[in-house]
Amino acid sequence: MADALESKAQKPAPMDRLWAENADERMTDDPSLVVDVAGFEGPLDLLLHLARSQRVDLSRISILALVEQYLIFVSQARALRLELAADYLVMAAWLAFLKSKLLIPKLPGDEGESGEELAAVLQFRLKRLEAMRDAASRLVNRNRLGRDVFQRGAPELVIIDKRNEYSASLYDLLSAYAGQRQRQAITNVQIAKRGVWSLKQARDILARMVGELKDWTALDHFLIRYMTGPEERATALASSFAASLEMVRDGSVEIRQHEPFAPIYLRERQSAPRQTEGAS
Amino acid sequence: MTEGSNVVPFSLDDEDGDAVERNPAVRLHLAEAVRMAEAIVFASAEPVSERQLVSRLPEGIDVPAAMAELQRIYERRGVNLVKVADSWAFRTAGDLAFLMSRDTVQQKKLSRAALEVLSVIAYHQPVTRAEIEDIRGVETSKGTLDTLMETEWVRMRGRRKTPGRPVTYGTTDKFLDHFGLEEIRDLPGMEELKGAGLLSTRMPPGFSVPLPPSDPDLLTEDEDPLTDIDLEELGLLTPRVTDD
Amino acid sequence: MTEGSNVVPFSLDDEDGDAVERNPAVRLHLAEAVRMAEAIVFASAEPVSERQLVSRLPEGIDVPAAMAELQRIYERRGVNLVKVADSWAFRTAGDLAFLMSRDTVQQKKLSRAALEVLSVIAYHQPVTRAEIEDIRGVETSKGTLDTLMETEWVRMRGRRKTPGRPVTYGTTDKFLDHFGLEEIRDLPGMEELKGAGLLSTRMPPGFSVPLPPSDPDLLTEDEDPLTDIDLEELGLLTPRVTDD
Repeated sequence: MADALESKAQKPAPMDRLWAENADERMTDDPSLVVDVAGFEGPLDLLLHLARSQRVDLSRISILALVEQYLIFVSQARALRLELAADYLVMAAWLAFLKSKLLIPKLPGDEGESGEELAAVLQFRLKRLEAMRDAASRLVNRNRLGRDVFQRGAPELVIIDKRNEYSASLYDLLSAYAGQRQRQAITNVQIAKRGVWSLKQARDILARMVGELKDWTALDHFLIRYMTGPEERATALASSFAASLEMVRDGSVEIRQHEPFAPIYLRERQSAPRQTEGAS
Repeated sequence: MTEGSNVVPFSLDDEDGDAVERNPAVRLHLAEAVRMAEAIVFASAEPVSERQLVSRLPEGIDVPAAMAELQRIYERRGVNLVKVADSWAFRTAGDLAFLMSRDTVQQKKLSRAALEVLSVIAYHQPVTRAEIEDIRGVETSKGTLDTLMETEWVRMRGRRKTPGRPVTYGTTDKFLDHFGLEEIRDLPGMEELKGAGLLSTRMPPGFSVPLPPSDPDLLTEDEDPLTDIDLEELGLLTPRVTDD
Repeated sequence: MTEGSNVVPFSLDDEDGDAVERNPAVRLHLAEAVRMAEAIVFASAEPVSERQLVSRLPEGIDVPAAMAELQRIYERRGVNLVKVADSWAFRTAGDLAFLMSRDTVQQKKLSRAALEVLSVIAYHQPVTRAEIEDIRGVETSKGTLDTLMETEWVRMRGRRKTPGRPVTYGTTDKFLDHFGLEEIRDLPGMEELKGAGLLSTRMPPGFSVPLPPSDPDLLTEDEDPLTDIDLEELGLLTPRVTDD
């Protein structure tokens, strides 16, 4: 028994070979595994790996030693500033608790499970996971249809009558439902009104107002009147500023600013052209 | 089943005399080649040429002899090995051709649109055509609803008590039967659709998946039953002949 | 070749004794049914259900006996008759895999996680997502279950009769067909694992957290009756002509 486990620990298990080529895929299509330091599938997987390195039957492993190894692993990972998924830390906390239970004998008045009972639970879960691993490897190494064993390559079709029988699986139905509801929900979100002032809108507004501007007026001052809400402020300012530059260029308004970030002043163009300042 | 069995046990009929090799080792070799050829021709989508067989069978095999033997084995079976030009294929025995035309049902897959409408009807029943359109954001063609009625998974339930009295649609017992549901409430809810990866976990607030009615056969309060006159109008019942 | 030949010439092995009918007329009748069943199953790439065979073969045929005979005939051939749940199919012999692998269409490889989830579902079915998580000690990503359902090896079976009514997952006939299994009980190591108590979701004795019962057979009692429904594929394959 110990021999079998030993060889398992030393050379890659058959599954490992099978999985090796998928290692990269895993990282990308399974975001929850990205922080998975050494490619372990969660804390239980890591524990199983550590247990195997004890090279004995899972029923005879030292849970205490295993707990120690896990805690050391976690503290090393943290020392290396590797980010560990929360699952690993939860397990670490639980194992630390288990360790304390194992070290301190159960007192008569103690509530809850003894350290030994908790250790047995852990042992059971490890055995069960290992059993599933082995089963999976035996399963995929069977003769498989389309790989080792084949169906008739040229099936002879039966002559077809007019009667239709429709088929669809529950999965087809559910994915059709979820797919379209999701599409609709997302489309709706995009349709929701976006407060953007176009350059043309801004220019129209400025043009209509330009007659009122006999004296220097801060740009924001009159734009505020047209703003329907704070969320439009940025776009209204940007578009109308750009529009006002255009209007300066074609000579319908004058613009000035005393220093960077100071208020921008606008007024209708006076009869004698004046110098414009700071409009860049 | 025969996994790992390398012994080739099926008998070559000795009575055929001349053609069959007397040397047991050669016979075993030929018999194994016959098995291989049988599997190759069976699995191929196209008739398999003698040249292909030569290249795939172990070297030194007398392919024509192996194929002759295989043809002999299948000669009086439900399936025969036939030679088409220079290639080999299995075909149903001519006298059993009638078996191949007896199946008169055409399996059809539902179109994407039909599946979508069907699923909306299932979850949102009782639902009118306009409501289906509203949920899907696209118009539903008449053909789609017709197809769904043909499947007998969808039925007209009644009429909504609103202006225009639109027809309401719902699912049938056949629907439940086909999709293996005991009742319509067994359709997975939003959380399960998310859990199965069918729905994004980040849906906009206010998004919900309705819980279908517990007894879809009962009309809701805002539904009227369909009358014979309705059915006539909808073309589901032949107009009654009134004698004049 | 054998066109029009109604005589049935291939021999039923008399050494099999009891099973084989002595009455020559009955024997002839069974032999012809065997030929017909052979033609029907051989013609189809997909497994053919026993129900479909019953409806397509002449009345009064003992279909199980005919199929047992056919299976025996093909037992050591290059092509074998295999049973998949309640259906029959011809498949190339497993020991010829070395010869056939060149026909392999590139199959999408399952990720390690997907493979593990698949085996957890296969061995523990019916199983909920939470139970899968408990066994693997890690959350199952949405994509993984989705991928497995896309392969059509895994399906939603029903709902567990517990608060929240979580969906239960199980395997399909396609799964059995793909992995060459007649039934779930034939999963490798199933009996040993059961015997070792490793197919239980329950913790060892003495650990008193209320969890589902240890015997996987009892779990079905926890499920809604829709667990008992036949695999949808089967229902689809069989024409429903006589049902209505």
